Amino acid sequence: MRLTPTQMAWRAAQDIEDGAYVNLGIGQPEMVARFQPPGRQAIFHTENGILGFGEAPEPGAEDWDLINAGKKAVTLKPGTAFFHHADSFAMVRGGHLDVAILGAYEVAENGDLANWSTGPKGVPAVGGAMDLVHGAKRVAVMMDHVTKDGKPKLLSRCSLPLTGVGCVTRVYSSLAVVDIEGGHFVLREKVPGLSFDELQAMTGAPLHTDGPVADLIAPEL
Amino acid sequence: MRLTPTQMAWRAAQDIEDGAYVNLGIGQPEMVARFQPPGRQAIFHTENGILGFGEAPEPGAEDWDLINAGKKAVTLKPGTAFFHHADSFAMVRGGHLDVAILGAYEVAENGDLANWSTGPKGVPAVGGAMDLVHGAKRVAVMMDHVTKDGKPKLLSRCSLPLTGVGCVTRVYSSLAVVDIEGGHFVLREKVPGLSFDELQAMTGAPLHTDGPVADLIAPEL
Amino acid sequence: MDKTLPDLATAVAGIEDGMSVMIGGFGGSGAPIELIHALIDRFLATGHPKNLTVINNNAGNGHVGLAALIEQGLVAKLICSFPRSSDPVVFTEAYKAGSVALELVPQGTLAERIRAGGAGIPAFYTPTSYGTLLAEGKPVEEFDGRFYVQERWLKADYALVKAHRGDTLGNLTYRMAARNFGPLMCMAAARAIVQVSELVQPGAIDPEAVITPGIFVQGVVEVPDPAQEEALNRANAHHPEVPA
Amino acid sequence: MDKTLPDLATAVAGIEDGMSVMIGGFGGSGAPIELIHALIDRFLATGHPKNLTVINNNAGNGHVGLAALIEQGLVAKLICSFPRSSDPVVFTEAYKAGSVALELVPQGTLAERIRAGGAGIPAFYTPTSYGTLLAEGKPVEEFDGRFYVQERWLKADYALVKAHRGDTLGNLTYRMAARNFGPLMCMAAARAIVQVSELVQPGAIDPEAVITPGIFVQGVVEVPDPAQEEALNRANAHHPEVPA
Repeated sequence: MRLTPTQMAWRAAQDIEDGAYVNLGIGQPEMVARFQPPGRQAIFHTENGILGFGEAPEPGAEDWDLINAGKKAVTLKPGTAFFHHADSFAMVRGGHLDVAILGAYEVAENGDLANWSTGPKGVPAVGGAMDLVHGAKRVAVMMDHVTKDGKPKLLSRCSLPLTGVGCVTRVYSSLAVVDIEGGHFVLREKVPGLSFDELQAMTGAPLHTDGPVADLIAPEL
Repeated sequence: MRLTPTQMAWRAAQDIEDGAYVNLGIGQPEMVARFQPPGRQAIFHTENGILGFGEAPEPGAEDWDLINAGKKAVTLKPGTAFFHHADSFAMVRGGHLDVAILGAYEVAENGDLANWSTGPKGVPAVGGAMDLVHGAKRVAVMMDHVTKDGKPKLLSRCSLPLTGVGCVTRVYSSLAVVDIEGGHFVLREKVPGLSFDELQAMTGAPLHTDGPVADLIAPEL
Repeated sequence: MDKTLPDLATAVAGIEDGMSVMIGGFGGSGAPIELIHALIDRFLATGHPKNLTVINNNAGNGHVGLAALIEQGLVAKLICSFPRSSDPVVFTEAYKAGSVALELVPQGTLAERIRAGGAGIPAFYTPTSYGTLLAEGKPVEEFDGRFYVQERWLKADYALVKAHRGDTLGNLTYRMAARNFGPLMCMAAARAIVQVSELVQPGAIDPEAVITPGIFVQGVVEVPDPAQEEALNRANAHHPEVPA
Repeated sequence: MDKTLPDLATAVAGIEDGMSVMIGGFGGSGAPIELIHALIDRFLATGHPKNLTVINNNAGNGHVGLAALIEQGLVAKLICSFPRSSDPVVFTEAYKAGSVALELVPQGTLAERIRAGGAGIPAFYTPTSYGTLLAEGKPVEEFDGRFYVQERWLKADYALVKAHRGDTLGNLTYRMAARNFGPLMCMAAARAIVQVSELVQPGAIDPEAVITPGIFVQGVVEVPDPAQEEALNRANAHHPEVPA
């Protein structure tokens, strides 16, 4: 009754249009690439200078000059292009990407995102996240609806250091699909069997609706 | 007893070191490339995206995709590279050129240069001159010492709209080689037979010396 | 995901009155003559588009390409660095008559402003033009003891660009110094329309050799054996042709 | 005009205490392992250079390359975007012990600051990091109704870069995604020293395929069959080698 990360990735993939230019955050969002609906083909961008790369190679066939932002080996496809980092982030910052799908620690109802720092202890690392949230035409988050100890990750305001201000427009969570519109969470889909009130109790800010809430159903994957 | 433009170009070429990256302004300065001293080879840059190009092709052999900033046909040489305009001016503005040799209407003793506009009438055109004067490590001017009607072109202050402030360090004129140091014209060479006072009379600001003034002698060309 | 356009008329069909249009090329090299002429033909047939703001390094030469675009009356304003050429009569007369406005921009600043538009950089500082008429009215700031002028990004509704090879995804290569402003204009325009001398399938261009990745391109139209502006001018060509 | 350097020791000989050194690579791809190891060898033999400020996207992995440079004590400060890796122990311990300072920069801002350093742009505005901790203390300005952070150029005394083919004039090509920061760092360093897998004569590289024109390169040293950081780490390599 909650989506696995793989199922969240499947759900996020359903919203990607044919021909879209897409950046997938390192980690779980990378799985989105596996679930492109039939007849649609997105073109994937990675910060380290590849557009239009293919899936992971067979183990043992890796070329370590051909990796993605998560330092995992990828492959060439017809139409791949290489470029340097300034051109790569010109694509990002210049608004040329259609979609970025990122992981998150917290998302707020005003669209703020926190996904780079859990606070002053530990080694901070930001990578390309702060660029992506201000560049892609649509910035979506894919994450569990609550933390491992059950605390909401959708909040009225983020408590952790921000990655970007007012940048997220849709969250694919393990329990729901939530849009961010006009400073509010708007519930679009929820897993069947979970009531609105139960979902609200696991959400740190009011859930609004402005139409029917669909069932969030993903195939077994 | 005055140098022709070709001889001025020859003189300017004597100061270009082996391996220097050089941009030559359109028009008369382009001739500098013909007179590289034996054993030295400069690498020429043109604003429109070529480094290391060669001389003009035979008439009839022009390729109009292979032109210099003056829209004249050039040729390839081993080691030529092509690039776009932003990279080309990164070379200029970023201080990667060793020398730029430009034409001028006026040069002032404070190093100011006027070479793009003769005033409000006519069509203004600036091209790459304003970038070159703030980019190249050494900005030199090659010009007649006086205007066609005998007025000085080396002045205490420019009267025409400026191309750049305090940017010129050496002038190769038809009568002299003049350095600009500490806000003064310092005479290095003058054509033989012309006295210091005669030269001073054709110069719009005091000529200083800080050592012997050599004879400016160019071969017949 | 096929960005191929069927013909030149379709390629320029979306350009509307008052739009800004970047046009590639430095002098004649890289000038997308066939796209420009298709735009003129549309204007002569329909009266549109007009009042265009055109961004190009120059202002045209002779009576073809950009010069013809001005001569036929489509252009209200030109942003360029060097409005002189071997035969600049069309622009010169339009400018003196006040029918075309001119924004003169140093060449490197023009290139960097266009790149900034494509790269999401709204403003940057450059030493270029400091202390000159062309810096008037612009913010000046001191960095490390030297003065710099603040310049703004430059974007456009359309770019018309000439490339050499292009695949159906919009990956492009250029030919020699015809590269010039093309890659930058593709980045900075909402819709970059590119005429390519050879249209190929994805995979035909070495991924290392791609100069403009397809993400910057919205439409590709094949124009084999494109005209060279310089050659047209040496033949005293006009567009549209002058009746004999 | 031949920029060829005879060996790795000569290539890194000019780097002095306290200098800033840009090091190419994104993770292991493009990491100039041999140049870095030559620098370590020099330090172990002479005690110099030390107190380096290193600019790289990451902070090393395992005990080779950049991680070894930190582990052996040459680095006083690191400017990077992502100091994590599959085996980040060397940097993590040095950072927690306070022996290495960290300036964390968003990756696109890091790339653009380096490009700006190479292109003579002392400052630019970016939306990246607006409203975050990483924008603290930086000027903010509004353009067209949106807020942007002012970022400064980044230059260095040296760049150590790995390329694929290079000619004796310094014209370079790269191999796939190993290109990453290399072309930018060559622009931004006073002296860019490049290890190439294959050194060729001028003319051997297609002028259209040159990614870094030689004007940005001061020295080239041939290192055939260069090590891949990822492969070294999978073999648990250390530099210098740990006595058995």
